[in-house]
Amino acid sequence: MRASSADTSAERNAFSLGNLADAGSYHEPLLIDPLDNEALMSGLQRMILIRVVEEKIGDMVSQGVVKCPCHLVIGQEAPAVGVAGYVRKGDRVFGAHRSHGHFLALGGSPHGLLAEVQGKDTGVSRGMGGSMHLIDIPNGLFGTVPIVGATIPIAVGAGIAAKMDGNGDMAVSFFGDGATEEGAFHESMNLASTMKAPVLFVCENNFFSSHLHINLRQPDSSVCRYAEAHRVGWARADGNDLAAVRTATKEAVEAIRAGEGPRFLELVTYRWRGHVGHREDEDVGVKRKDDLAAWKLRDPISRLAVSLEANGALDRQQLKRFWTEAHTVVEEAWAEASHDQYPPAKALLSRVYSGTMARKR
Amino acid sequence: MRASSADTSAERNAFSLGNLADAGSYHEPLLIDPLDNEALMSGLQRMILIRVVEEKIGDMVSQGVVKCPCHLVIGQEAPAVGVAGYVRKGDRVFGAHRSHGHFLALGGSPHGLLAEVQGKDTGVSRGMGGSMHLIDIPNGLFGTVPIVGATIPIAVGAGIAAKMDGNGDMAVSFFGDGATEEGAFHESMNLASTMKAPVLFVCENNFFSSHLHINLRQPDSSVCRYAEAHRVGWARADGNDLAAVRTATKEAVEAIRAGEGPRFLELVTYRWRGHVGHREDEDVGVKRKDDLAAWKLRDPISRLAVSLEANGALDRQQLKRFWTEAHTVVEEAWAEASHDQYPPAKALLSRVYSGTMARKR
Amino acid sequence: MKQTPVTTGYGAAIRDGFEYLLQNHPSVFTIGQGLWSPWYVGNSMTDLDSQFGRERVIDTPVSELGCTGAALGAALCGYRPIVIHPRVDFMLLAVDQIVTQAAKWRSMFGGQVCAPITVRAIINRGGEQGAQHSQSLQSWFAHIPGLRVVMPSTPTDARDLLIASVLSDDPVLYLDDRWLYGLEEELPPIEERNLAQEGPRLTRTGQDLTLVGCSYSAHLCREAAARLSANGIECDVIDIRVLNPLDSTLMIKSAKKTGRVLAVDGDWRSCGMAAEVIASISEAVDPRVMRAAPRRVTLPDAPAPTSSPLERSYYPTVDYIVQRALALVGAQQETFE
Amino acid sequence: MKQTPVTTGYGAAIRDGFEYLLQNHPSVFTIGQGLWSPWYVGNSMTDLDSQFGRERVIDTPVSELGCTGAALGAALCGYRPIVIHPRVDFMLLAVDQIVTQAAKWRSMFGGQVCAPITVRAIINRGGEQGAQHSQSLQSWFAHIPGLRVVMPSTPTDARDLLIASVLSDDPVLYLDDRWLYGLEEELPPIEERNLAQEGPRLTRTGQDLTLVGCSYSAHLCREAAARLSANGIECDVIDIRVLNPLDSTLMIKSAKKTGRVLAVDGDWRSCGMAAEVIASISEAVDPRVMRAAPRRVTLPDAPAPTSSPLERSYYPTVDYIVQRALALVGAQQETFE
Ligand SMILES: Cc1ncc(C[n+]2csc(CCOP(=O)(O)OP(=O)(O)O)c2C)c(N)n1
Ligand SMILES: Cc1ncc(C[n+]2csc(CCOP(=O)(O)OP(=O)(O)O)c2C)c(N)n1
Ligand SMILES: [Mg+2]
Ligand SMILES: [Mg+2]
Repeated sequence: MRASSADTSAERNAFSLGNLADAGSYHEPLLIDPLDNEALMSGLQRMILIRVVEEKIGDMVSQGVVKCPCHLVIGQEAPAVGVAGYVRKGDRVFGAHRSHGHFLALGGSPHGLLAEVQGKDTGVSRGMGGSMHLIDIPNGLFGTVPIVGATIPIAVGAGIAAKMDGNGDMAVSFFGDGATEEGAFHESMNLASTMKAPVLFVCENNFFSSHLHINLRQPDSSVCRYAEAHRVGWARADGNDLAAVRTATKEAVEAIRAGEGPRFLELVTYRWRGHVGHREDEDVGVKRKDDLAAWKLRDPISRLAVSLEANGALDRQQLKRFWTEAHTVVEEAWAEASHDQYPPAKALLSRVYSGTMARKR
Repeated sequence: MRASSADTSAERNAFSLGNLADAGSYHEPLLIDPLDNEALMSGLQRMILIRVVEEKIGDMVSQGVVKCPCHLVIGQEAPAVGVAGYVRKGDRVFGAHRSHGHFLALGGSPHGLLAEVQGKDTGVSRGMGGSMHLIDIPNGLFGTVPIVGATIPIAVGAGIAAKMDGNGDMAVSFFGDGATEEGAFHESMNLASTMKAPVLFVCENNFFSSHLHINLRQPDSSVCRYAEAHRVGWARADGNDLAAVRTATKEAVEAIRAGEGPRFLELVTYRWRGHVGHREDEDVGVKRKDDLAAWKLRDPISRLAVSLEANGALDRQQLKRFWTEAHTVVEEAWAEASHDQYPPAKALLSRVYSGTMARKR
Repeated sequence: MKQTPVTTGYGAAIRDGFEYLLQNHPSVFTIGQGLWSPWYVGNSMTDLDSQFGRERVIDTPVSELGCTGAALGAALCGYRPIVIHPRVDFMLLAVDQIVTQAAKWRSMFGGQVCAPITVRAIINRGGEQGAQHSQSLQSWFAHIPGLRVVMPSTPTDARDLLIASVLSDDPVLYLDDRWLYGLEEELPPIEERNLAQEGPRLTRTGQDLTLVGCSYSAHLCREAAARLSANGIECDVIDIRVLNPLDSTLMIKSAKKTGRVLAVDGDWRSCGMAAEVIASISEAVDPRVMRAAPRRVTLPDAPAPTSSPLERSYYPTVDYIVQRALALVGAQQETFE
Repeated sequence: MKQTPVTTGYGAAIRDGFEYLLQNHPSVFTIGQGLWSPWYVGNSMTDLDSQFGRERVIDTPVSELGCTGAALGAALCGYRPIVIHPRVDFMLLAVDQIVTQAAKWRSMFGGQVCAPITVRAIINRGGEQGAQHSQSLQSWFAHIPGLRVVMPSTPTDARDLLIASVLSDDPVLYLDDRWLYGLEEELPPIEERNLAQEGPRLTRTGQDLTLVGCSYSAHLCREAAARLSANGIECDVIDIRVLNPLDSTLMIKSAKKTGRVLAVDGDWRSCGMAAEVIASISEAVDPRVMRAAPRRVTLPDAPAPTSSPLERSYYPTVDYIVQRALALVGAQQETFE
């Protein structure tokens, strides 16, 4: 049983992103199972809502009205929506710094989000969290926080809890490619794998951690190799293809609910805005600019819309209505949130401990 | 490029320990290249020295003379000695809590170690470290500490330093299978891999972390799969076979010095004593007791001696002399250390900062 | 027929607390390193795994950060996990989950979630273990809003404050010290207490000097007070018990009475618990009432040594406290240069 | 012809320090997140990568623990690395390497090695970032023997103390605060200083009150002192600069003179730097000399909020310090219940 890496070099290819990483590929219409039409239609609507909310927030950031740091998810709407389609009551979902999409995909209220980014008492975190700390227990969102990797072990614990509950529920952990560089990620994968915890790990690989491309941070661009190492069943899919995301999620979730332990999804995607804030080009060099133009042709929304139209499930008018409706919802929610109150002064100290006030200074 | 773990299931076998994990295997004589006879003879001598030192320490622990926690390496002498054979001046080696063997294999003085475990000023760490904190800069041992995993990133930094120095030197990181569960291990592997740092990672997989078998802590028993994930070239060998350890080390070190970046060795072995202290059976259950009896037949020392005898390189007399000499050296060193002084009272405060005294209380 | 009282040691009392919790509260489980070992955490959890099953008494990989985070996750889902770190030093790898996550989730999400996680870490020092196996660092955690910090100094408290910690809806750091495991006492029946109502306790009264400490230092203070009493010096002794949030009422009251304070702590000095005691008192007591400047007894400014002679001089002792107390009581004549 | 003085901002002064170090000391390199980004660490490291090469200005994966450990490893091998954490909060993942490793290796190995690593972390609070992006925690690190802790409050100090930190043979935590980046001053020529000789500095003198603070709080103290002076109250202002090991000589001397102390700190209160200031002074000053009980101004006992109205009330301000100082100076008549 002496062995070495020379013996395994062949299948290292399975861990390359191949043309999934090629901005010029994947522009043709999606492969759609007509049985999935209904779900895809509502997914399309949800993605449009996310896009419109994000654009609104981006505008408000650029105008200086929203001041908390916002990490926009424009261009990456499909993973959240695709996975949310298989989240049921009793499941617990966790996100990170770029989680507006996760919140909305699970059914979160645009008003709650727009109030939160304004720091209003009516926000989903009662104005105590801002963009980076969202929660929505009724819809299964158990928390998103901006310490990279921090919610991954927390999600594993939620999985352990689900297993103890014994209802077939699962935990879902959304994170980025950057998070796979945190030790917490690996400790979590090993723990979930060893304990067979019902956890769906979803890595949205958008190639970037802030300004740095994955090729400058890791020796290979697909992160599924970590799942393989931790013996967590994995699948990789085009993260801009809602149908593909749904298929991969469905298989993974079925295995998880059947008690097979955790599963890992790598969804390859791309963000259109800068790491933080509203601008497109805040971060980096020319290469990214070229890529971005090509990735825009891989827009998860328009590609799905075109495919559904080709399919006969959608017509132009309807699509237009989706956009108009989203705009109306968002503008109304924004207006309402703008008039809401800030948290009362006592909120600072009354929310620290259960049942008691913390000390002033 | 949609892909999933189903595609890679075949080569998961490469990451099984197979009969290397079978206590009943590997009792036959070693395969020895006669060209390696000389090195193996001196390796044998070094392993005997380690064994005798460890037995002495074990006795002194059992008598209550040595009080600091000692993690004995009896049964696991080959990895340290095999790897040390390829360490040259300029290389930097780091160990962990079970590092008496690393210290002695690199040429450390038995007196220095025996004085240190007694807390004497003449100890290798001047009586400030005890068994778990050893250092021997002249011989290339840059530090061993008992926080599991802690020296792994430190060794990567030493590798980065060696690369900057540009002399073809390397860093060596010794750690156990338990340490691969620490996030620090994974962060270090990724960093070394990305930066192509000249680091030899040596995992002595003895199946146990304290009382817990690897099968209760990880989903698979061979840890090379982590090296594969981090794209670090790896090899696995019988860690109780000095010849095999040497071969694997030689290949790895050549690649490292050639500028190919880090390498990873998994050396499969077994400890004979409890996790800490002198007893054999302090930890665990029946299974381990049975295994231990079988593993004793895979004794790295006697198996090598038998093989070298068969080879004609060693005769009974010489072997006996090795043991006697080791005993003499160790007894003399012990006696000397016993008469040495403890550190002066001021050592507590004078060694905290460079050039200044710390405050009393 | 007279019954001889049954006494229980500190470690066994902790085990009683675990047993009570696991028996009476299905939401409780415990996770950490060494829980399936006969010796890892002393006698404080012996055989809990066979008694309650390995699904509720979970031994783990060597992954402090991951396991602490997992406990927090379960806590957010209605469980009351106790995560075990056999040494404070190992727990430091999990600081993010304790300090930046658990302590903040409630406030950060507007009070909509609670994280009833108990982190139990053991102070396990001495025995020539050295710098990386001897830290206590209660001062660090007592610095963090949102994290309750509990340090029992008696077997009864060890049991009852463990139970109160686990039943608290807030994250709690519970620190026990192996040097206290030798203490024995007769335990009263278990009573579930509200941790928010627990705080420092006056365990002895006197007019001459206020001794304040927590955990093993509280024990040392009690011993020192007994010795000082034999010398005609009577002390108030305050066992802090709950370090954060700190209720300083009792120590302020005592300082006003005695005019003299000696704060003893087994942690380092700078920005330490002893500094907090002195600052809290100094802020609140009219200086004219003080009969002497308050003083601290802490570790010296050095990592823990291994060598036994150095180790003996490193940790505060009853002797040393008595000596410092005597100096303090004679200190009206002390000259300040 | 009169020259207009050239002033340099705090961030640019830090960059000057880096430039000086990288230019004059081949053993210096820097590693951390954001070093190849135009904006990640403000203007404090702009273009260093193109100036000195990406082998010496290393951007990294998101691996705080691993990268800090790597810097320590290089430090043990003769280099003088500066590891960058763009926020204190992220650095907490690396606490083991800073506190249990770097701070202890020298003593633990009998003084045979030194670990000249500088950990630079940035306090980057406000802006509605909230609880996990706003911690400063200097009190934690000032608690650790073996770790020097430096917090410059002026551009000159930002540059020169960075240089002194990196040239020190001991591990140093260097904390700069983005709120100071707006400060500008004319910089004197660079002089390499011995960090062991640096300590608190009296930046203003007065008879009525001692104000003590570090970093941004020292700046607030200076501003408050100017305002108080306009009200006829003259303050000693002490900028702590080096928090650990702390030399309390100056603050003790000042307290003896003024009899009144206000300790201001941008960290939490309990076991915090302000507690240390008060404890150090209270221990050393005859209480009869004090004209009032010393007081602290710190953060309230809560994680940082996001919402702007709450954020405004969360951080100490010049106004608040002035108000507390006025109360303190009038405090001879204050009644202690
Ligand atoms: C522990 C920690 N380190 C660093 C950061 C700074 N940071 C915030 S987001 C981010 C990028 C993470 O990249 P990725 O996980 O791929 O998510 P993405 O932004 O691409 O969605 C970084 C480095 C942080 N918030 N927390
Ligand atoms: C961070 C940390 N966690 C836990 C421990 C307790 N501990 C000491 S040695 C050890 C076992 C490590 O196992 P392994 O790495 O396989 O080394 P081995 O003892 O088998 O040589 C453990 C868990 C520690 N010292 N440090
Ligand atoms: Mg990313
Ligand atoms: Mg092992």
